[in-house]
Amino acid sequence: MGSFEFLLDGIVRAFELIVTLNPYILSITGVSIKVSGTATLLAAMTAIPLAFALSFVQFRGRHAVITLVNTGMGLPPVFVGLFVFVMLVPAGPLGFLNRIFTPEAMIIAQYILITPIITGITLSAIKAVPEPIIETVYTLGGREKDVVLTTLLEARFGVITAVLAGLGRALAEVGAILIVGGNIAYTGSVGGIGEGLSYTRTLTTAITSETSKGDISTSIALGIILIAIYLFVNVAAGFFRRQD
Amino acid sequence: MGSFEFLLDGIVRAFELIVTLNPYILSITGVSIKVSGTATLLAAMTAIPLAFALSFVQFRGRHAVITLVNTGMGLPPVFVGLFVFVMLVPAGPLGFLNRIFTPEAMIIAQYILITPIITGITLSAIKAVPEPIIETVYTLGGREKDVVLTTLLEARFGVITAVLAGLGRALAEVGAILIVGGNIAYTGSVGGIGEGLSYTRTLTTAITSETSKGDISTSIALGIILIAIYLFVNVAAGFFRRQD
Amino acid sequence: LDSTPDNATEELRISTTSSTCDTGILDLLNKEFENANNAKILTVCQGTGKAIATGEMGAADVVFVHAPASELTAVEKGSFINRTYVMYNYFVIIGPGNDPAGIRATENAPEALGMIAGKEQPFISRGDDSGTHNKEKAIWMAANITPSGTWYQSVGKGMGDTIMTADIREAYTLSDRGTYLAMKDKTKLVILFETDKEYLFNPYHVMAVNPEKFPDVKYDMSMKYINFLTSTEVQAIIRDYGKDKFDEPLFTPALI
Amino acid sequence: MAELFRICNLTKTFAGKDVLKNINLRIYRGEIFALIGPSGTGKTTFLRILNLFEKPTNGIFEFDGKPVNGTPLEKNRIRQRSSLLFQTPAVFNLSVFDNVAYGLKVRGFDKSTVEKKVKEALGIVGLSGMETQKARTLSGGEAQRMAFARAIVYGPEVLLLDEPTANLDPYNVAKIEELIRHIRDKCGTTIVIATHNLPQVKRIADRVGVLLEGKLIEVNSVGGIFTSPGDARSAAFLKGEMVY
Amino acid sequence: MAELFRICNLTKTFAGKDVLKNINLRIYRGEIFALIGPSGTGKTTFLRILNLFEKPTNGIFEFDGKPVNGTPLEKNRIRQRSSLLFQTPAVFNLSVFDNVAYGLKVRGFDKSTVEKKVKEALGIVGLSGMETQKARTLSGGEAQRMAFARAIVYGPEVLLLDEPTANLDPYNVAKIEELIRHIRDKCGTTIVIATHNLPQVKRIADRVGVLLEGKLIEVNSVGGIFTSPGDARSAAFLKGEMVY
Ligand SMILES: Nc1ncnc2c1ncn2[C@@H]1O[C@H](COP(=O)(O)OP(=O)(O)OP(=O)(O)O)[C@@H](O)[C@H]1O
Ligand SMILES: Nc1ncnc2c1ncn2[C@@H]1O[C@H](COP(=O)(O)OP(=O)(O)OP(=O)(O)O)[C@@H](O)[C@H]1O
Ligand SMILES: [Mg+2]
Ligand SMILES: [Mg+2]
Repeated sequence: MGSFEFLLDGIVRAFELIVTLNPYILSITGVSIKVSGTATLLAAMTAIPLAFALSFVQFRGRHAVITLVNTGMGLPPVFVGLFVFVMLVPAGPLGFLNRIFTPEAMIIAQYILITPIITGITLSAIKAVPEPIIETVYTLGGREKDVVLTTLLEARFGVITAVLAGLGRALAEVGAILIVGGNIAYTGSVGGIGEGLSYTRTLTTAITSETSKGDISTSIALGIILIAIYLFVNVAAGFFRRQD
Repeated sequence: MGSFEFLLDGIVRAFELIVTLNPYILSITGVSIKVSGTATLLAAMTAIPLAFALSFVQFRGRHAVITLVNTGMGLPPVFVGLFVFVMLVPAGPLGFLNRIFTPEAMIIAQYILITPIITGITLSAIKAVPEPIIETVYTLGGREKDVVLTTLLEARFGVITAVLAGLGRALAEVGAILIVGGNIAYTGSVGGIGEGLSYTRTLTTAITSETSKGDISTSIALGIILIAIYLFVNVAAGFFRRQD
Repeated sequence: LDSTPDNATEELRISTTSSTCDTGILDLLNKEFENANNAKILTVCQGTGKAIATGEMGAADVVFVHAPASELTAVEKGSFINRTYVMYNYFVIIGPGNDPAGIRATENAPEALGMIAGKEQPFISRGDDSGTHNKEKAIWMAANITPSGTWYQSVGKGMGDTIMTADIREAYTLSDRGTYLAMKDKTKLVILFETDKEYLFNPYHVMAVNPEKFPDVKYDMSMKYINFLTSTEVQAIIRDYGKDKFDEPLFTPALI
Repeated sequence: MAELFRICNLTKTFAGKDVLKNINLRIYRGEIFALIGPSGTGKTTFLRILNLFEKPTNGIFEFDGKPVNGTPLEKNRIRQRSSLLFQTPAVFNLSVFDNVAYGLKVRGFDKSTVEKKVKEALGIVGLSGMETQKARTLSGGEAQRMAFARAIVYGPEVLLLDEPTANLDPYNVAKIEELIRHIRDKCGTTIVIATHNLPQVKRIADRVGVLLEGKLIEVNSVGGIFTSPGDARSAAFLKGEMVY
Repeated sequence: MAELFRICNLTKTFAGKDVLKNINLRIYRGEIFALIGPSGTGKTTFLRILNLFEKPTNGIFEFDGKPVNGTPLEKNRIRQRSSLLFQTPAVFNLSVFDNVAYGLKVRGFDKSTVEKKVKEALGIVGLSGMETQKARTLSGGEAQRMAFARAIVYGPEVLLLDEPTANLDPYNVAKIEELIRHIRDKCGTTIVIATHNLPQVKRIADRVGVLLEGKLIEVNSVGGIFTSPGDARSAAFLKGEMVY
């Protein structure tokens, strides 16, 4: 098979899989969205307050913490996966939770990976808000919560970028969730695409396993579905971001 | 082996590998830095001008291009790896370049992955620069290049964040380079740590192969080295970013 | 750092599976080959399916894998020539020491898997179309069972990862002997069934990428490599490999 | 009259430069105190200290009989009672209405009260009908008047005005001056105004302080200072001569 | 006298609101033309059109005998010859020296010339010795004077001044006015000034245009307008009465 044919074949395959509403594909897509969506939500709920705290609360070692957070943007997924793995395995300190190879374990791993990313980008968005805006909030009698709300409003383009970058990273991520989630699909999926249902298999981990099977067309099809989902999110976000 | 022991063992192992200047580790670290550093440099050289063009040049479909670029932040590494793979294999359209399973192929894959990330974050940093600053450049007789330089100066915190996020992503990335680079080390190193030299093996791909061998301590040691490198870069960048 | 050793004359790209890499045998053999032929070997370790696909696209010179059916299809397509039998070993069924499905007592592999299915004990399938996975599917077929239910989980991963998963899940799985032995001290799982020579046979073949399809491949060097693997000396190395470390060899040479 | 601000031996240093030197001043409840002096003399810095945006380097600063320490809670408590109109007002990226409503919303006024008060305030400053315009598109003078409305709308006890009419035409200047007197007369508001407009000082102030190179060289009644200034350099400044 | 700007039937609409209506005006080389009128009347918009920051919605606008089309090249060509001092000057995040040097550097002056001219300009506006201070820490009036120095330092042929003395004390106002006349007298610079300071108009302008609600209701010599205004509403405005 010529090389271009893989791509063409992948595109055709993607359409096929989508229009036929293939239940196996739907289920791994569902797991992808559920895991990455939840991880992004939790990460944003941690990262945005953290970025505000690091921007506005003065304390010793603040710059050191910021440097650490920024360094977190470079956490290798496989490393994070391993870390969560050794925590969650039955022999590990959190083994009693019995959460290894579950969607929850994947959410934890992605949460660790993307929280620093969202924090780092949000930090730089907050930094770009002019000081006089913040002083105006204070002189009008606003408290910290009003500073936060107004800064969010002024920096919203950057904050949305941060969250979208986190979501993109989570959706595309494979190294960590492969280790902690185990890429598990139930029944009938032995034969490949078309049967069975995902438990911890996502679009990315499925791409990895299809690739190692040498089934490049299916991998490309899955990749196209993944990109289409993220494109959809970005188009939606585009409407929010543009109106100013 | 208890779970915490993996971590402790990993930390001890990391120190051991570093202080003994293990040549195998040095060589895979070298490949990591060379590949990700080059990819980040090239990506920054594309992304920053692109972000400026998208910010200042008015054309039809500008918002659509911005949405596409942002969507690129969610490109799945394995997908990008496959794409570059089918392009570069001898059967592929660029096969004549004879670059599959080389560091160059890895640079290309990472370049594709991180260019949208750097562009997206830079875009939002540029957007935060007040319009009057730009108008002042123009009224003082500045041209487009002066607008770019002054905007860079005003948005430097955000632009540095963008480049660092790209570098972090590249250093941590494994899915794409595993496929196009092949995780090759010259003979002698296959059996384990301590011998041989890397050709296309990076810290992350080595982590992956050590993990699949079940050698979690060594994986963690390699992860620690990787994070240490990126921490060093962030500390250095911190000095630039802070001075204002 | 100069990553290319000095007097390397020619490079040979081998696309192979994780079991030859992870057991360390390939490393040993390649070193011998390099010393004897003043060559540089680049080894790409991946799933069997991908390893064959890599060769089919001309990205390797020689392919060393263990999936006879896929190999033959590729040879028929004209992607490879000179497919040569190098070595073999046997698959083993591993699982928790207390053997809740009671497969120790069974006669053959289909019967063993049948017990697992009957008791709905957790079974982890590689699900990656590898040689091992294809073998597993063949055994299910022979047992006339289509495995289904949440006890049967497919992970789409390499052998090492699959063993780790089965270990944590306290599940059964099918493994090649070499990888299991290499990981023996990292898992609680034990060999529960290995007596079936018919169904658990695991042959490794090497084959050269067809130079008529890809003129740039190092066909001469590939042939040297194939001849090297089948030479008496190398076959002897294969025969002895693992004895010191695991008290038993990992592979049996095909020719001696 | 009761003392509202009491400043003793106050000094403020920026980057090694003494911007305010040994200031002693009392400001009384319900008075209009004008602060005059050449550009760069420290007027803005002084007002910022009164609104707790700068911490005195040295000296005593009491508000309403209590020494000010600058804890966040205390800052908010004092700012709830006062309002600083910045020399260059910062405008929130909101409508004119929402900008003016800000201080009311922060104080938890109900919707209909907010609406009523904002409409009234906009009417007073001559911006009726511009409620829905984006505040960032206002002209210089319109923005200044909007900021004035925003500062007075919730009826602060202390009004700190930094050049409140710098960008206004004579008619609007007169209107704002009338408004300032009216606020003081009706509500007993204490007003401190920094201005370069000497006729304005004559028209609205009760007492005047002359700042020169960071020193308060004269504090006098408005009648006194224009007829018989107590300091030769004050006299020169009032005549528009060079005083430094 | 030679015509420099020729404006015929010019209209400018923002968001459906006619901000400038059917303006007809010629401005001659070497004259000082003052633009007066209430806040929000369109003065700033008019100056921004002259410096090509806004495109007229309708009408003809000629500069130096040629119709202006607004291509980027033409914009730069015209702006190279002129300079707009914004009502609220934007300050680059640079030292005072580098802010003032900006237009010189853009024009490629050599280092020693830049140094000489910047020192001279800072001296004229009374900011000698503040070269190394960060411009963002300047006081309101200092920033305005720095922006003035920045606008005149490279000797533009046309100087467009938007409330250039709004934040200055009487002494500095007088100095800047003297400077404006001096520049015109010595260099023949054409100066258009928007100001609310009517005595200032009397002191420095040659001709005056009165803008009222976007209409140019009167254009007259400075002598004429203050002694016998040609329009009843001009007369009312000059007396500080309500005119709309
Ligand atoms: N984008 C916009 N949308 C709606 N109205 C606008 C926009 N931009 C400007 N305006 C309006 O245009 C009018 C003229 O503004 P301009 O800044 O030219 O006034 P000005 O004469 O300079 O006033 P001032 O003396 O207060 O500076 C104002 O009423 C302003 O609100
Ligand atoms: N961070 C700083 N570093 C150095 N100098 C500073 C800093 N902040 C303020 N200054 C200086 O302090 C002096 C007083 O500034 P301030 O803004 O109080 O003056 P002002 O009287 O309000 O002047 P204006 O009438 O021009 O607004 C100015 O000379 C200014 O340059
Ligand atoms: Mg001031
Ligand atoms: Mg204006």
